[in-house]
Amino acid sequence: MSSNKLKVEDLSAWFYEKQVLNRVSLEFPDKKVIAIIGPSGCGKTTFIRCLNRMHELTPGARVRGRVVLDGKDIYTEMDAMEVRRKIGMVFQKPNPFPNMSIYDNVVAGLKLMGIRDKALLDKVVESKLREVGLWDEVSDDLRRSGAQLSGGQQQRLCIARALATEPEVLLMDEPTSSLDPSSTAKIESLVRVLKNHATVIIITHNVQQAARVSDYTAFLYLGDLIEFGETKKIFESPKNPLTEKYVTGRFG
Amino acid sequence: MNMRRTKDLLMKLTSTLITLIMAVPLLWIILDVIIKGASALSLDFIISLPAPFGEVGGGIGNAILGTLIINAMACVIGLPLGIATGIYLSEYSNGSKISALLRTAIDTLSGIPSIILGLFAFSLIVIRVGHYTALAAAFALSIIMIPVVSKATEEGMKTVSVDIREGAIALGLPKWVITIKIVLGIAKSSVITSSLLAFARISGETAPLLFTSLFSYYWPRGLNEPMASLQVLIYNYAMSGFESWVVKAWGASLLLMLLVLSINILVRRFSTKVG
Amino acid sequence: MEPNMEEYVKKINSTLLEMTELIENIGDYVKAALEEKKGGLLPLTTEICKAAQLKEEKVLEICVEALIRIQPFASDLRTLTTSMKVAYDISRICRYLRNIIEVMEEFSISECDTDDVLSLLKDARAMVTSSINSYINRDLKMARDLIKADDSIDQRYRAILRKLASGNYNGACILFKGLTARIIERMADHACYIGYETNYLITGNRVEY
Amino acid sequence: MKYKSNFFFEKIFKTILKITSLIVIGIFILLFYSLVERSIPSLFQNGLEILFGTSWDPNFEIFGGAPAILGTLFSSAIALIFALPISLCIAIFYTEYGPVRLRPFISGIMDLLAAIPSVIYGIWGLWTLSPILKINFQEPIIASIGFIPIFSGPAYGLSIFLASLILTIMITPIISSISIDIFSKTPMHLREGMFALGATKWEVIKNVVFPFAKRGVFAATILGLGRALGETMAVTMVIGNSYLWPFKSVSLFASASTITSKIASEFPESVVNLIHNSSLISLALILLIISISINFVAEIISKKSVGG
Repeated sequence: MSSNKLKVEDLSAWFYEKQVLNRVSLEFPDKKVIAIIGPSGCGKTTFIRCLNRMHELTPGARVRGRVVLDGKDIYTEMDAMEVRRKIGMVFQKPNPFPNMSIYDNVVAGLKLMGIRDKALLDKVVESKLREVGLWDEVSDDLRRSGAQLSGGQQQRLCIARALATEPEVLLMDEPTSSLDPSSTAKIESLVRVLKNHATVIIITHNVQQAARVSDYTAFLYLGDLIEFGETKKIFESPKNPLTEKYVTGRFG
Repeated sequence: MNMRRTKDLLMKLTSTLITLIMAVPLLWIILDVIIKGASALSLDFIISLPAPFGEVGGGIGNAILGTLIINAMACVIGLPLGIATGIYLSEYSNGSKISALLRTAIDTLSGIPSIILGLFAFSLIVIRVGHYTALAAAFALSIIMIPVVSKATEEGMKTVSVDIREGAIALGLPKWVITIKIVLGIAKSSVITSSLLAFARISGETAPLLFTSLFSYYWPRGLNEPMASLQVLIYNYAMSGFESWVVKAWGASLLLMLLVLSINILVRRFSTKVG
Repeated sequence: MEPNMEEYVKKINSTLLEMTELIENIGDYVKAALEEKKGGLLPLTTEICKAAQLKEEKVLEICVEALIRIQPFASDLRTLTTSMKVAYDISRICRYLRNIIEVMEEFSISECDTDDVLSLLKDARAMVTSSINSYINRDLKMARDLIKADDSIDQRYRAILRKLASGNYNGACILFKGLTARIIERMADHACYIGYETNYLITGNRVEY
Repeated sequence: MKYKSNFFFEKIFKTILKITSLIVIGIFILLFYSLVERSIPSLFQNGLEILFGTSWDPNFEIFGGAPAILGTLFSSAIALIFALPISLCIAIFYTEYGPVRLRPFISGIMDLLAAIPSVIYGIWGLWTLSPILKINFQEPIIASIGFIPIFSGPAYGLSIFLASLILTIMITPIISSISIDIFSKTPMHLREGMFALGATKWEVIKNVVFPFAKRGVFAATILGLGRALGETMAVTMVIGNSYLWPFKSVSLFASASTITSKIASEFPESVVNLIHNSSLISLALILLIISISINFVAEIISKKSVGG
């Protein structure tokens, strides 16, 4: 299928001797939002960290299997820096760089790539901040430290930062878990817009959120992919009794 | 992309190389002291007095004993003061003027070069009693111990959680009992660790002894008199330039190093097990 | 108190059972009316149907509240959506039964033979009862049997119509029996819909019909 | 009854703590008082000579402290210039590039280097390192680029160069252990944020770890500087204790003096001459003022850069 942006084949992952992912195979369609759900400790975070090779930064981490982005294996045919530039990531806790201004936070990725053209950077800052709906709130002083923003603004700044390098896939690890409801709503509506540019893979511990924002949903349990399918189907009539139990909140 | 990877690789190589290089002096010093010191070692060396100048043989027994006596006296003065001020700062300070002044005193004392503490002990004690004395040396060394022990005690006690304290208060115990039995009991390991490290530290300190206990070629006969010590012996003998004395200085260095490093290694193992 | 799906389901089911009792009652009245060919039951049956409609609204209310509080998914979600439909179907069945009384009031039926509609009614009522049982007890087999039973009702309904068309009946009787049989056939359809809901509730898939 | 006795013990306990605190404060104040008191004769006689004078001769009662003061500042500064980058490299290797299983060895090496008594550094520098460096390092350099004044001969084995080298080895473990501590505390979520943008390890260090750690590393550097300024035994044993540097020879390979080496080597004999003795104590007072004011300035700087 040519419309599949990212293919995961037989992916297993370990921390030292403990296996946390067990032969997961999955194909992510292009320009859709895919939610990853599952109880805590099910390997959600490890799974998406394998998709941009962040997993290997953790001591004791090991991966087997293939992750293929547009036909290229990210482990054997690409280098980690390139992978991470093409597959952006937004974290659970907003993490703007406190030593950088709002402006510098947005262009941090571009500066790493050696882009110094002021006019271009200015343009990117404005367009990305507008995209995440932050421009009107911060444009009066872009030299402020990113750490001075509110939690929801910080997270949107981090999304703008991830978008600045025009990633083809955006990974989001519970991006709203530390935010209040109105910030959460803003991020959710942003996610729905983002899929116009990129494939968005979002982990959430909140099944309602998965139902709200995603087109497809994958359910992981104890390192196994239990079920993957259209969000509507997963939440209306899941095939697997485990998925059923999880989405109806009957998990021990 | 290439430039970036090259820079990264370069930093990796540089940092690896420099770290490896820093292992060289340690191994060199340790091996050097062991090789040169071992030839001087013998039972006689450890238990007998230095031979009169020009004669062969003799040992450093009085210096070993002297170091232990001076250290013991320093502990007698320094540990109670260090622990008590640590307790005071952690539990009873309440932001009073005394505690602010005490904190300044302890912070400043910890940064004062040890030779200045020797001069202080000289001015305060040696000048007044009119002769060099081991008491002055112990006093100078105890000032080195106080900040080390005090800070560790305070920090150890501060880590005791409010829950535990409130639990003890809820039992109706008076504050001094809570402080000594419960809070200090929990902070015990950091107090012991810091005391041992302070002991190791003063065992190696030489500058404060130079003008206080000075040196002696005889066995200690009392505390209020000049006394030999390993540290000063190493300095005197090494600087003398006489080959037989330099060999003895290496022997003394080996003993001193064994004492100091074994305490340090012991404390490291002990504290990593606790952590 | 923590919103609890089991509690909501219990409330919904007991309301549905109350509705079932109402249509059992109204069914009995209709049966007696057909047997004895007597009239005058319209006000009573109208009251019963009003009561059934109130119960339907109560089921809707419970479901809406559960939707808001639980935001349910999967079988929980299906339970609520099907309950709303089942409540509607039962209330609809109640109105069909009342329609029969209405039709009886309209025509003079003392001369009419009511045996075949009575037997059709009996079977349709049995279907209704078992459809509700299949729903409440989550009985997939019972639900699937219903769908077969509906086919036979349809055939018998058509047989009655053919008989009416060919036989020698007076106009009032033809109209009365035709309309009544039609109403009963519709009633059976709704019992069948309840069966479909049961099927969807349990399997998650809709039956094509 | 019980309540009363508890109250009584509480009072006693508190009083004991207060008395010990006052004793320590007393010692602290007395320290300054007696140093100042013992310096006064020298300050009266020598005036500013003790700061700026370039020669020192007890027989003629000339007590100029400049070469010793400069020796202290210069040797410490050189040690710092080398020790800081070395320490950063070690901390980088420890926290970023090096394998995790090497960590206990690295921190062990640093702890032991820090624990070795300075008099042992001294004897090693004096009898082992000095002859080797003299033949294999100083003499070849003097032979090749000796025309440059700071590398000119003759090669004294005991020199300000050797003192700086030993000080570098002595303060590196101090700065590196603290740097390791601070580097390790860099929040994981910030590091990962930078990695996720496609940064190399070095770029993460440069953009996230350094900015996060700079204040702590600065404090560690000041601590190391304080240690270097006050270091006595190792320096005294390897610096040669002469007034050659910097006014008679600017060569790094010339023997020199520091405040501490001056005091350690001359103090016992100075007891017979009040002014000589007092001059040495004035030098100690100057050292004390230097080290306290460095700490003071450091504190101001690190407080100013809060949030920066």
